[in-house]
Amino acid sequence: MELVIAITLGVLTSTGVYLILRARTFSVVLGLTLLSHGVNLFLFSMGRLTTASPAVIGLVEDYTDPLPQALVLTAIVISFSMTAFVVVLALKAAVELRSDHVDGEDPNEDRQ
Amino acid sequence: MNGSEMPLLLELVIIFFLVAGAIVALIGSIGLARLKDVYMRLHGPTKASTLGVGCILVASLLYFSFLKGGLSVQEALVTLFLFVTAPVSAHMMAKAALHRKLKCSPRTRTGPPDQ
Amino acid sequence: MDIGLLVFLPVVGATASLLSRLKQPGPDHVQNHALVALIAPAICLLLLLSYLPRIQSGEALVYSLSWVPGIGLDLAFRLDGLSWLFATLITGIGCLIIVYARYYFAGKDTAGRFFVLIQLFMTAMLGIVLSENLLFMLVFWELTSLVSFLLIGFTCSSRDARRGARMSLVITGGGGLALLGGILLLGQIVGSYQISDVLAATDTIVSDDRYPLTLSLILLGAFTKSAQAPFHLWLPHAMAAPTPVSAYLHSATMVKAGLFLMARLHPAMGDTELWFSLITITGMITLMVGAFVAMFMHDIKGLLAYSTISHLGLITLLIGMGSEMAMAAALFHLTTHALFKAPLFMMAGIVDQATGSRDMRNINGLWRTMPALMLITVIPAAAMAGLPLMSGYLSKKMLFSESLLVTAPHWANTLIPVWVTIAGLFSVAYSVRIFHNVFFNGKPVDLPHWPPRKKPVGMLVPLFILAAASLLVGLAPQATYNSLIHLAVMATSMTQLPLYDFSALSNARVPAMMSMIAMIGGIVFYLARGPLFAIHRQLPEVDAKNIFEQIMQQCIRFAQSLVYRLENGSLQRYLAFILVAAIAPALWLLGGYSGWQGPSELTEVNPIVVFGAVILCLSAIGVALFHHQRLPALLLLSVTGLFVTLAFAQFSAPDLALTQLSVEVMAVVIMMLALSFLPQTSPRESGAWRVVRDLTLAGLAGMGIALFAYAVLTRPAETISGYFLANSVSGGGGTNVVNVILVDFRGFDTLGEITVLGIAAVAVFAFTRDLHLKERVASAGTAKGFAEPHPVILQMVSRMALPIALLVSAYIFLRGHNMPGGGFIAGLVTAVALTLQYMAGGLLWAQERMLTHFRPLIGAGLLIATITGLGSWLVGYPFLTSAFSHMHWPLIGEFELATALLFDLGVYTTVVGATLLILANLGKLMTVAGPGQEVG
Amino acid sequence: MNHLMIMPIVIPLLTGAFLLVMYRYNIGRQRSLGIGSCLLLVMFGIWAVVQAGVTDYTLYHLGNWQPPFGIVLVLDRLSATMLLLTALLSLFCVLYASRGSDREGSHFHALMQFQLMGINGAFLTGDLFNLFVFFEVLLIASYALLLHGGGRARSRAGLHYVIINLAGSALFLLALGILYGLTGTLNMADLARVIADAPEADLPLLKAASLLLMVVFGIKAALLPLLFWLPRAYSAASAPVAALFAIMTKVGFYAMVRVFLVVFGLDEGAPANETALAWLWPTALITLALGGIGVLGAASLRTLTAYLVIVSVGILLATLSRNDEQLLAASLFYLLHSTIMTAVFFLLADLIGRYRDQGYDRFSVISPLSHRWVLGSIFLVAGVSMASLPPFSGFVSKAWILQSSSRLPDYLWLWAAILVSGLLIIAALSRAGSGWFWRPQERTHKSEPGLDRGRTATVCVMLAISFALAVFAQPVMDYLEAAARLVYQPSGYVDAVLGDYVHQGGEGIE
Amino acid sequence: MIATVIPFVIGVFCIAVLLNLYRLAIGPDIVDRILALDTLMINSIALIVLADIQMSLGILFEAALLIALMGFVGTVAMTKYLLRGDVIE
Amino acid sequence: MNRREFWLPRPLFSLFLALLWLLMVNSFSVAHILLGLALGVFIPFITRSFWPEQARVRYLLPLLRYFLILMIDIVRSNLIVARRILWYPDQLTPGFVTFPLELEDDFAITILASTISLTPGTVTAHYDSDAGTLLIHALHVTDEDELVRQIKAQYERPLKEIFQ
Ligand code: NA
Ligand code: NA
Repeated sequence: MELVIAITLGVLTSTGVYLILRARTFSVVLGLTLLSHGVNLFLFSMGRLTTASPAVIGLVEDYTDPLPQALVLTAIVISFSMTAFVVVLALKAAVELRSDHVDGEDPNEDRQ
Repeated sequence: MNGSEMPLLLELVIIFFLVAGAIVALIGSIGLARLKDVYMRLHGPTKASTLGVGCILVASLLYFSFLKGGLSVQEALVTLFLFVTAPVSAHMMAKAALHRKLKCSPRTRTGPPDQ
Repeated sequence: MDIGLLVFLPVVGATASLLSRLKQPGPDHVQNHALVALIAPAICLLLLLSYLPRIQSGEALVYSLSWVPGIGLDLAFRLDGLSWLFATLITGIGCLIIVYARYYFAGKDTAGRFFVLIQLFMTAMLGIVLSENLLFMLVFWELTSLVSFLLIGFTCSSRDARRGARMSLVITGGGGLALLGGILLLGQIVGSYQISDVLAATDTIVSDDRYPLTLSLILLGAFTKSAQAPFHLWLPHAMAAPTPVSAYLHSATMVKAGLFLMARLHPAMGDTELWFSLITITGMITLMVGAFVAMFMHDIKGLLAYSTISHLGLITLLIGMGSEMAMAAALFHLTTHALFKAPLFMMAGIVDQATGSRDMRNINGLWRTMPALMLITVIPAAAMAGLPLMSGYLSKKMLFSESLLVTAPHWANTLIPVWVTIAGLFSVAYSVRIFHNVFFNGKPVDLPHWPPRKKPVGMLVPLFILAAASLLVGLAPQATYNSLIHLAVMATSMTQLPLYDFSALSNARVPAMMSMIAMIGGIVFYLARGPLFAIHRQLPEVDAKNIFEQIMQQCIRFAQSLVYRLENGSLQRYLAFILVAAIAPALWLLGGYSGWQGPSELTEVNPIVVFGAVILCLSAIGVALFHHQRLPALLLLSVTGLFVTLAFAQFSAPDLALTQLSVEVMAVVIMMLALSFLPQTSPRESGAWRVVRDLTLAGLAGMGIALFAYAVLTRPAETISGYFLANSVSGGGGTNVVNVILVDFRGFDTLGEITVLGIAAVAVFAFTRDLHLKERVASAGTAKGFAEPHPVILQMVSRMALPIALLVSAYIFLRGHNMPGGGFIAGLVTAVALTLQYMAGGLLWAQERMLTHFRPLIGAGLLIATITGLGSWLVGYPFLTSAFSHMHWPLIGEFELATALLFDLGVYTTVVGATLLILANLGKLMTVAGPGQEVG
Repeated sequence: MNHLMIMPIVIPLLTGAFLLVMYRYNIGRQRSLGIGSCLLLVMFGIWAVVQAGVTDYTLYHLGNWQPPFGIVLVLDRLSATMLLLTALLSLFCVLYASRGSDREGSHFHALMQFQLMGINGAFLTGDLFNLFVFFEVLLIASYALLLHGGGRARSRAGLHYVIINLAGSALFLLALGILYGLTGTLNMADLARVIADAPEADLPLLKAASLLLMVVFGIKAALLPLLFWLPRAYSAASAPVAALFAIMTKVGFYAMVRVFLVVFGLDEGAPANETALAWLWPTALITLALGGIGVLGAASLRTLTAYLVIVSVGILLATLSRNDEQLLAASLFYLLHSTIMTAVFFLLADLIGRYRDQGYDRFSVISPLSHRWVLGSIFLVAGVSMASLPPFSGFVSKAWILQSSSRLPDYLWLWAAILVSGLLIIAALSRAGSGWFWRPQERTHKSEPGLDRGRTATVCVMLAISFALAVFAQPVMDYLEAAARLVYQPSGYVDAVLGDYVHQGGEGIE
Repeated sequence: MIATVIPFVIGVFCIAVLLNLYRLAIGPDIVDRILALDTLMINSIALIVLADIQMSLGILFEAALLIALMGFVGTVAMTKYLLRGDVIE
Repeated sequence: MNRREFWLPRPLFSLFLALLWLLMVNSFSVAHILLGLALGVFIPFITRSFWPEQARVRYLLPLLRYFLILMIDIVRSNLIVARRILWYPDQLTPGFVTFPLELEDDFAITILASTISLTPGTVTAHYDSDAGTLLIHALHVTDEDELVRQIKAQYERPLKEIFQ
């Protein structure tokens, strides 16, 4: 099981990293989202993964580690804020710079 | 799981809903996969899946009502919600398909009116 | 303290000058300004003279006040023979320069500035020579560079002046930095920066490993300031400064600072092979270069500048020889040089102002029109040439005789005498030339002002005084030496010395012969100048300033190209750098690591989880593969998000599942909103190499994560979480431990987290406020047909869903403390329900129906959370301490009241406000007929 | 428990939130609230400095939970110094901005307050995850402030800045995950304790986490090769924002000090920070060199200042990597100097740019300049201070750094880099200054605008602080030496923070 | 007995999910994909509920509700986008 | 608008919400009854402006009966469609049908459209408010007029009664 989880985390991260290295803001946003999925799951799994043991007192006998969950929750919210922000910023930049290239200029058009 | 103390009849009913739900939902998804044009495919999931999941929810409702004592209507709420929203989703998707002038399958009797 | 007064008096004077200038601006009050400016230097001079008796008694006055003891920087002053000699020269010549400047700047607006700066400079110079603490001295050292920079650039409209100023600042400033290094090292070696301590630690210094470096750095400072080759280049270009400045800074005083430093440190650092060779060789080269170039200069000031360089080289050479007598000769010549070079510069200034030119090829035969000037100039010119009876004659003879005394190293004992004789020859030649060319040599050619303008007689007074002093020294060398210079020489060797015997000098035959050779040779050389100049013209012309400027330009261009090549504005590259920086060190560190597999046993494979994992991976890979098709990629991303949610649900994290899900949908909606203005596809523009590189980076990053995850997951967990589980109910009043952590144990994190969300929303509001997507207007229509803006059926259902959704969020909100849920998720549910209204009914429609604006909602949420936290102060507990109690009310029964709920209300409010603010403003961007300017 | 300790975080939070509630406040009220808050922060900064001088560690248990379970704030001399510096800097920035730049976009003052909250939180917190949260607060606020006023350059630079920092945040979380996974705790003191006792097999993993953290903080601090976002971002920002950003790179430095010297530095025998510090040394030196080269090649004063920031980062990190108490004290002094001076230069670039007819602060443009003498004098003084010439704070700090480093191996590299970069700064500033203030100017249009006294005075006061820092250097140095001494006693930190928890062998108290 | 049936039911839903993904992958039109995603969401509600029954926890109801709500909103947003080029107008 | 209409715009709906609340929290304690009622009053109050303008349900019981029939229809027709999808998907003859509306109330039309969509075999693809027609896509249709007649009889008429 550990191996499956590790590989999944690796794939999520890899795809995220590959996409943030693309040249268009939209791909980068996609990549950041995937990356944050990978990272959040990674942080989450650092509390070790258990099934059927939510940290709700009285519901079950064994509880999973609640702390990473709280951390990931914070991380999710923060990465949501950041994603929202960066999406709007990308839009603004694309409008103002007339290109959605991450550097604000289309390498195929502008540069002679 | 303390389902062992459950009355057999209830258990059978629950199982019926579970299996029925699974089959209906599967049929919906098969329809999605197999049918010829987008308008036809709309029929499968928007209703069959809704109904299938509805069955599962009813099973859950029964199960937890027994498990916790008292009526667990939360599942009913989800079902209700699904049944209210599914037609709207279908409606919107059909609109989108019409707007994009997607082709109908050749067996279609009457095509969409031009707008 | 009154020694310190000496240093700071000119500052007071400078301030007074500044005030007088402000009070009487304009060109008509130069006389008054000069008078004001004269006061402080004059007092200084008088004070110095009053010290003379005590100095002559061999006393070294030291005054010290602690300033920054941590780095050994003290406000410490020292007045001994050496500093007295220099200080007197500085103040004495300074006074004369001010008198001269009163005429030089007559009728000019810039006079006031000059008087301010010249006094500041005097402070700096006095500071250098009077400092007891070497670090303290450095303060003034840099100040001289700076004031010199300002004075060279005095006539800032001239491009040459600016370039010259910059060049001098860079060279002397750079030298100052080297000196800083050297002095710091010296201080480290000695353990103190006090000169007394340094001078007492000769053996420690010389035997230290760091001695060569220390000496080199200090000498670098001294050489740059004293214009030693190859750093001499700045000095000729400093001649762009007004002539009083040239006379004062660039001949008489500042350039001597390096010599002063060498003399000062000689007892501590001299007397070594290294000292000898570094200084002597530098001095020799400078001496020759200066003398040679001076001969061919046509600019009077240029000639004088190179002659100054040559003389500075000469003095350096003497200091390098290191013997007491050589030092005596050095200081003697240093004094005489100041006395004859300053008046020559003043002469140059007068000629320049009178004729409008400084070119000796044009300026001829001035003796007719300026006889008095000619007469006065005879003396310094003769002194410079080293004619008998003149002060320069004696010092040159001293040099010759000392050069003969050099015995070791063996190359020196013949080379130096020959070398100095040749240099002497050149100096005779240029001295004759400056005098003859200016005042005789036929008729003037094309001068701007002819006949020359009359200059007031008063302008000649300082020249006269200096010339007289120079003459006096030449006539009574022994007395001058005994009373003024001998003390300085003793200070440079820290021993009692016999007096220099000038009578022995006059009897020495070889030096006299060398002197004769130089003199005759020089005159012959001058006579033969025509052909020599012709030859010189054949030589390639080099302008140091241009070279310097070119070097600077090249450096800048190099810097620019390097910076441009690295910082090329490519985000992709920067991100790749970051990834490499994250991966490479880890790879290097963990390359051979074998502990990935921890001690815990592997758990059984769950097929459902594998199924989910496979779909998660496939959808993520799908996003990467199809990212060019943006909308499909977004759909695949939703699948990824959905399965992340399912993973949270599967692994006992219901709160996370709820949060992830709501956030995911909001994020996708936001991306869709943005996508409607972005291109629908991404072009394929990465080359194959780029793709391979990125895949490698991505693969390595993913592999790293996988390995780390595997390593941790296979290790037993030992965490602090037991405490949370144990105290959640008793201490936090809730059974949902995750929620209790969020609102209580780590409520501070949550406060920060909602602040982030709030700021993000406000930021979106702020920077989209004035953004207009004009191009949309064309494509927007009120198309009916299938694509009507607000489908009735959607609208109906959405509106009905709103109250139910609000009820659900109330439910999720209230139960959050004990079961999965909480303010954040409730807030998102509310926000989603309201977003649906925007989508179904339109921005305008929904906005009209919102009860409040969103920004105050965000603010209110933050305030609620913060004030709840502050509430605990009232009962004496720290910020964010929670309180809860189970209440029993009649009829109602038992229920729980917790401050955590109030805190969560803050969270809820912020989330609703922030999410809607973002969405509404994004929506506004897309809306052709949006409501006014502000939404939210 | 002293509640004043939370004020540096709560005051700006309340002010910012209140400004949002009162979103219709006119600019005048916004300004007075913003300035008032900054004044309060200065007062609390002074209180913090005094308090930390009296008590080595002042703790604040948020929520009244015992560390390591709850989040704890730790006030020591180092954090107090940073708080006061931030407060002063922000006061000047807000004052400067209140002369008009705050009108260029919406909610400047609220965002500024949130920014301060984030920075102060990062300085105070004793919890690594909480540090992450405050990093995000300060980052999101800085994104917003960077974009304040709008325009193409800001959008482009902002996009890069944001995306790079998002990648950095992901790395931060990864490192936190590894640390939590291996140690099971988040409190810095507790982490230090556990890491010092970590099993041999885990050590490489922990070190790898420290390297990841180095990258994270390196992005914030602008360490090579993570710094390329900085020049454009800083030179695109509006002047008061860029000036405030002068402290941002220092947050990265501060985090490195805390994390590498305390969290990874407790075990005296084989500290886990060795690897990170070993990597830091050469990269910091190259950063410093690149900064110097950039200073020389800069095309505008703001870009030049941005590279000055990089130079200062290089010096700070190079000194940090030498792992020496005395040197750390010296570099803290340099931190004060460089923060103030880079801020001065960002403001000055704006001030001058406003009075130039064209070209704003670009060197290549020759343009008439009003108030040449006043601005020139200020520029001269500022340049002298920036070039670390006496008698300003830079001289003292550089002398101290050079002195303290000379006891350590390989000091000559540092010396060479510092001295040569100093020379490059002199060359660049003299070029800039002589070009602007000495070039002949012909003013074509009628009247020149009056000199803005508020803006000018702000800059002058900041310069006066630089001067005062030199004149009264000794007490400051004593304070910083004590601060550095505390940093180099991580066990004292751990004992102070964890208290009884340590003695009970890390068992939870109920 | 329920315990033995549940894995089978889950398996059926997994097949359904695979069919949805198949449609999501092949399209051909974006509307098909949206439809597939919508169905996938609905099926995952079932998966969640089934997991809840399997673990007999009864705490995943909100997740089911939220998927229903969010799936709907997501679908509306996407179709709105296809219809109008705008989500909010 | 009188005071009751202002403060309590929809008493029936408020009660419904209160009931829903009690079912959701699964507790009938006094505290929750009070809370449910409070929410039942509060939520309609703050969302009143979002509420559909005209819709007024005249008869509650027929509406409930309508939904019951609908439930059965859904199950029944689901089976039919399942058979078609599974066994002879290639022989389906889909088609679009235009349904002329008699209903005028938007809310009622929405219910009708949803009903049509929920009963398998038909999906409401578009509502043309100008023409007063619904465009229906049927999965398998042999006689369009028959389909229209069926829907009118089965659903539109009851709805008309309920809402008018
Ligand atoms: Na001549
Ligand atoms: Na909660």
